[in-house]
Amino acid sequence: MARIGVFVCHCGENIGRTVDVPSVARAAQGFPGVVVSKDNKYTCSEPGQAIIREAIREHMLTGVVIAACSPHMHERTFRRVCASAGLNPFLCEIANIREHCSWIHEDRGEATAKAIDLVRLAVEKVKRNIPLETISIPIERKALVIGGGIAGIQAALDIADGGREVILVEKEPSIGGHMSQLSETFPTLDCSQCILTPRMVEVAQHPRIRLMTYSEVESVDGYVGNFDVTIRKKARKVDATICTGCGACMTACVQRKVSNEFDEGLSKRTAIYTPFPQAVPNIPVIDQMKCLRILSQKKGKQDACGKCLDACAIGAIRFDQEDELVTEKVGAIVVATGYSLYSIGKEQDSPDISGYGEYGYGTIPDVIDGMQFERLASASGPTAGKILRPSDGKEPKRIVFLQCIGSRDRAKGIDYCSKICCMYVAKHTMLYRHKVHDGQATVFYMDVRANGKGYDEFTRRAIEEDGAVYMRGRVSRMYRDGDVIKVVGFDTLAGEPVTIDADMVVLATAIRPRPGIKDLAQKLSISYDKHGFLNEAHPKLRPVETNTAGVFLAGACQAPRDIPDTVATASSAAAKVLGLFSQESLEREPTVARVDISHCAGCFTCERVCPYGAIGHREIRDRQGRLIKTVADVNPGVCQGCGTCQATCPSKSVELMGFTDEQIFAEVNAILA
Amino acid sequence: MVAFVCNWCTYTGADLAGTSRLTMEPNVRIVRLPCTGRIDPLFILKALERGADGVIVSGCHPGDCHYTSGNYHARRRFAVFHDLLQFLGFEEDRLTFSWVSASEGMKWKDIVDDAVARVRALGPFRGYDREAVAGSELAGRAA
Amino acid sequence: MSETRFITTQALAELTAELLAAGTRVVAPAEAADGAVDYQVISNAKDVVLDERMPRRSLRGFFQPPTEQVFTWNRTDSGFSLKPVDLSTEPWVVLGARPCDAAGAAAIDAVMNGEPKDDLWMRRRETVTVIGLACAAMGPGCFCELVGKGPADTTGSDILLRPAQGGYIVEIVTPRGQAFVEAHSAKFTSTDAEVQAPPKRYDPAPMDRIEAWLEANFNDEFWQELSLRCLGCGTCTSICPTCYCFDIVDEPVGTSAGARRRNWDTCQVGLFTLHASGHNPRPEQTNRCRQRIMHKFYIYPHRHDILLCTGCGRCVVACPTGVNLPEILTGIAGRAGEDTTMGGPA
Amino acid sequence: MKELQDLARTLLSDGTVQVVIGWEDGPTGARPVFVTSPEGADKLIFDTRCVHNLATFLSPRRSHVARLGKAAVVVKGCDARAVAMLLRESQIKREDIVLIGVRCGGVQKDPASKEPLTAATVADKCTGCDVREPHLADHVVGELPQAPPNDDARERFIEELSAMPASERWEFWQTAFARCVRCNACREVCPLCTCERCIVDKTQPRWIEPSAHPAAIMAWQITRAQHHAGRCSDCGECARVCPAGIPLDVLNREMARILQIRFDYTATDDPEAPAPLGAFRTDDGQEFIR
Repeated sequence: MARIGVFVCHCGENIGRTVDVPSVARAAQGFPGVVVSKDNKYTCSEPGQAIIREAIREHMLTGVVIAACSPHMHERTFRRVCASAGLNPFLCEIANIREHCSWIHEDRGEATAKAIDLVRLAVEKVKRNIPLETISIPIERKALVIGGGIAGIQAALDIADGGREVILVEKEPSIGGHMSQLSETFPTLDCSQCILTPRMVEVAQHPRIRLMTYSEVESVDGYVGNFDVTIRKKARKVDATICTGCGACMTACVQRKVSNEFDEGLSKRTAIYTPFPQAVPNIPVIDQMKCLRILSQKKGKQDACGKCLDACAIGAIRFDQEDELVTEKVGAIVVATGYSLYSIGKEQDSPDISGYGEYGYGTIPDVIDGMQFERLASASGPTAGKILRPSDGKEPKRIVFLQCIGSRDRAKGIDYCSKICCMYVAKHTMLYRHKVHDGQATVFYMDVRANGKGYDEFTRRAIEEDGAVYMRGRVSRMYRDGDVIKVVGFDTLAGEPVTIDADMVVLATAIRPRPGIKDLAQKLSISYDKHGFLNEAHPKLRPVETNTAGVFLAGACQAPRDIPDTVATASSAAAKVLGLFSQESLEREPTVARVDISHCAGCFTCERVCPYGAIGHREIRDRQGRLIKTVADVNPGVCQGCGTCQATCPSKSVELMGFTDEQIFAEVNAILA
Repeated sequence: MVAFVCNWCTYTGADLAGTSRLTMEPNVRIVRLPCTGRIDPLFILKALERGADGVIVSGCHPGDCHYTSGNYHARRRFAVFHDLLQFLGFEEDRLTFSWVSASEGMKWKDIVDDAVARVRALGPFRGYDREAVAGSELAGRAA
Repeated sequence: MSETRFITTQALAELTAELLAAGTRVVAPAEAADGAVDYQVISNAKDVVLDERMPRRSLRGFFQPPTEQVFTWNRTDSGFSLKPVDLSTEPWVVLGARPCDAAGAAAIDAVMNGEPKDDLWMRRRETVTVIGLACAAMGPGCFCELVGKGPADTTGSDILLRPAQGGYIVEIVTPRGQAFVEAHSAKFTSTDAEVQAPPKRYDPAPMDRIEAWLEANFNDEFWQELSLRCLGCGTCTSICPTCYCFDIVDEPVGTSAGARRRNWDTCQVGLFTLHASGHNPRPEQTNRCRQRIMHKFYIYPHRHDILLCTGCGRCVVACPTGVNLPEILTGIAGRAGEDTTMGGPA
Repeated sequence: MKELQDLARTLLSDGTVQVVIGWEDGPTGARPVFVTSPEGADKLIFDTRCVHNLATFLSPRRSHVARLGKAAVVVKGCDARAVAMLLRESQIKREDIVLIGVRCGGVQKDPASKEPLTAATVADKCTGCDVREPHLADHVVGELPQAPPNDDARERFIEELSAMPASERWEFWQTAFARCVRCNACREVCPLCTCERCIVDKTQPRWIEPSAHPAAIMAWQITRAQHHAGRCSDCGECARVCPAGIPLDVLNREMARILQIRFDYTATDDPEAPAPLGAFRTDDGQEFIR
């Protein structure tokens, strides 16, 4: 028989003012199963807790109902109280008679009647609660970092320095990401490569970091503390274990007309290549779409070329190398896949986004984007740091910079601010003036958003010291007229249309998520917003966590970010991973689903609705090992306790602990008793 | 009246209505569930069978589900249930579906007051002949 | 007691109207909302349908409703208080009962009026006057003769109406029937009209041999053959005039009150015999099909000396997969080694 | 007919299957038959009286049929939809059954009918048939007949009901449901009621009381319809078996209409097609939610 204790709280005056607390306690005394019912001024106070503990011992209570504030306030408190008196903490239920009663009603009679109903409901529920044990899950103390840009590098180093193993997966042949392409960085104008390269080397040499470049995450199974990750190591066609990175193969390669992605198409590379001289690892890959030997082999011809084979003294070229799948067990995952840039072209990857017809859809020569400008300005770039326009190699004397290309432009389908453009455009005008002293930079902008440490001062310097002309307004049209680009806009401050002749135009194009991010999000069971940026668990309080436990976010995969913010979020994610790994094991609330195998018919409708992929198949066999049937099976480590499976199960053969059908049935029954 | 609400959005929104001291109709009794995905149409039917005059079902807005997609599944389930009840001639105003987020204390108050007002206009639910349970003579029930 | 009278169609309608006017509950065949004929409580004498259409369901529900309250309970400080249902029942009349339905209810009396007596059933049986109606034609499933009954069988009727020119020849069967006729003597006239011969389809089946075979062949493969097409829907049992099985359930309301009810049940579903342990002595449809035949043609006759089938043929018509009781009986008789000349459908 | 019998004979004699589930001419019209030997294949028929959905015999609940061994089952195009659903819900394995599809030009309401197939006798489910040629089948036999006569009485009835004021609709259904005796025959005959323990038979807690009182009948009928949403193949066997003549197929049909309108879903014989309840779109309609 149930022996329930009810403790009704006055909460000072908070409840007592509108609810007749003593009469609620008296009414509860008469409910079937209630053996003790008391009211108390402050139930959550130490004396209040002592009364509960005493009652549990004295009356050998099998369940406790606290009628007080919202369970979101003190459910944990009272569960602890029960546990400390030897009662299973999950045999405690809260009747919310403050937020849901005394604070929202004025009539004392009605409020008291409602409070009595709420207590009856909780009593009937708690009678059907069963003791539950928190679930303990072991942790694999190894992290996976996806993406080898500055975010991934920072996260990997922080985790490794914290003493844990890290696997860093990068899909390009080298780590470094977009930051390695940049010339100088705002607001300090220090050389990007100079600050990044040492960190890249550190990654490569760190004893606890396993670097997997030219690799991609194929699939992710499992759950926090216990992910099973399959990684595809794409075929480099070069034996990384013996290659010394001498570069003789690249010199020998006859295919020299491949557009260089690292230089944003402003230069050419060979078919066997490293993306850039400081690449980590410094091991070339063969571009299988461009290598003459591979292309001819695909056409059935034999061995058209073999210069690299001949050039490699140690025989590291391996044309027979195939993709390899590697399976790793990790406890946490940091997603740091970064961003890509919008282009104004006609073809877009999403029907919601359109290009800029008014700017000629990117067909006007010498209209470049910010990243291309970075490469022009970079000492290691295609022009060795000279600002020369791509069409004819002349030094442009008039450059127009356009901000908010795509960004904040609802007509183009992107309504957010890309955050970093205001700053890098200011930087570009400064770099330009520093390299072309008689050059004139004109900037079309909507607002200058320079809200970071030293940022506003930086943009002001661009205007005041480096002579950039800032013109508030948008450019409505752009066309080529002989050697110049006519930039037609409107100066909203002057209130008049303007046409500027430019030798070159630089577009600050919008930051967008990486292509393929949605596939990765699905593999990880995490959500993304309408633009494809990954969603955090809470925008303010859980900014680097996701709704899938054990998966964290770093950098621009989440939203447009500059380097300082990216590094900060990467370190935050690393801290979260280290925090997770510092636990003995994972404790989870036991609010998870359980399958009644005797009645499950194995239709697996539950499996289809489970948001977490927590439901698998289990074969039921008789003593002779013959298969009787295959039923659903819930992995309590993965189940988060939403209960969608139970509402979906036609025969109710799966139950959510803590919210069983019996409990809810009893509650409904009790309300309307 | 009975309300079946999710723990993360509507229950918290109702808490907010409390902390904001928004006075509302006292007729509603809340049953807290983890997610709208856990809410079975049987809950609603049982509440009506047991004498509820109206039922509110409320959870997180689409896209905000704590469990990512529980409310999307719930939405389909409720859509079918809603349309079926309509086909059976059930008085629609007795049933309120809503999305109330943790920050929408005011919306919760409006939902409650409005649902109560609409049910009040209909009067007590007498769709089921409760006497038929007691009498239970085939004779009394045959068409 | 085979006294006869005559009642005109007109007088019968007047008699019905008088009964209704006097507040007597009259159950008779009438059209339901969907157009089919059902036995129903009549509120207007005009609604009574006494044509060849067989009522969709048997009379069973009027003696044993599909759901019937046994008692209600309330939790009190000292335990429970029980409130049994009121057993008092006013005299009532069934008009136009098919002979198979009248006989069906009478067959069930054997078990209900035993020890202990089933008051819920018997209170209605003891207060009813059954006015049977002999069949003028055979329905598509009828096989009453096969089980030893017939279209003009009087079992279970207090009075039997036999269709005749302009009305009915009234056969008085029981003292209660006698009393009824006397109480309404103005409506009845004496007669010497000829009783029409009832229609004929079958000769009686050799029930002794069938019983003997059933006793000896509990595990015969015949049962497997028989049951294959059976879906276990139990429709045969819910329209049957001689099925009476029920299940008892407690249905609580709120936290401290509720009702105990008994509901129709059927041996054709697995739950009927499922033990709390999970064991089921009739785990498969084969076992359940056998049970239906065994109970009707072996167990019940052995215990009460009455066949638990009156050949109404509803199951033959209603079975969604064409399970056919005459075919089964013929089949068993055949297996019993009897060279039967039971005939087939006329 | 001969083609069907020959095929069955072959399948049985070469040991491909141990039983062929088809139709025979019984004492009261067409009915299911289980042919276990090549000699028995002559019994098999297919004509307009073969209304039954034989897929129901594949349900794992019918262990006494499963015991016969590997089965070939004769299916009309519409019956194959139920087979597809059994496959979708892992109740049977494709390799464990042989499907003999029969080309069909409509069946009668009543398997005992002696009338020709006309708009008056044709089963409601045949209206607008688009599976005269079965797709989900290992063998397809017979000539492709004409399209069935069109009788849209059920569709018209649904429209009439929908046009009524809600209170009248309520009255109509309550009157129909009042005849329900909770015998569960609708469940037992259904090819897709494959639960090992029906929700109605769950006693802890008892969501749906077994008694025949209005609230419990309503709960059962709604739950039955809801559980078949997106699964029902509209074979109509539930309505055909109902001893109380409740138009259950009308509810099923309406449910199909709801799914069509809301989620653009139509019952299908493709076992790979996703179930409408069990999937979602983020932009599903929600005009009924405030």
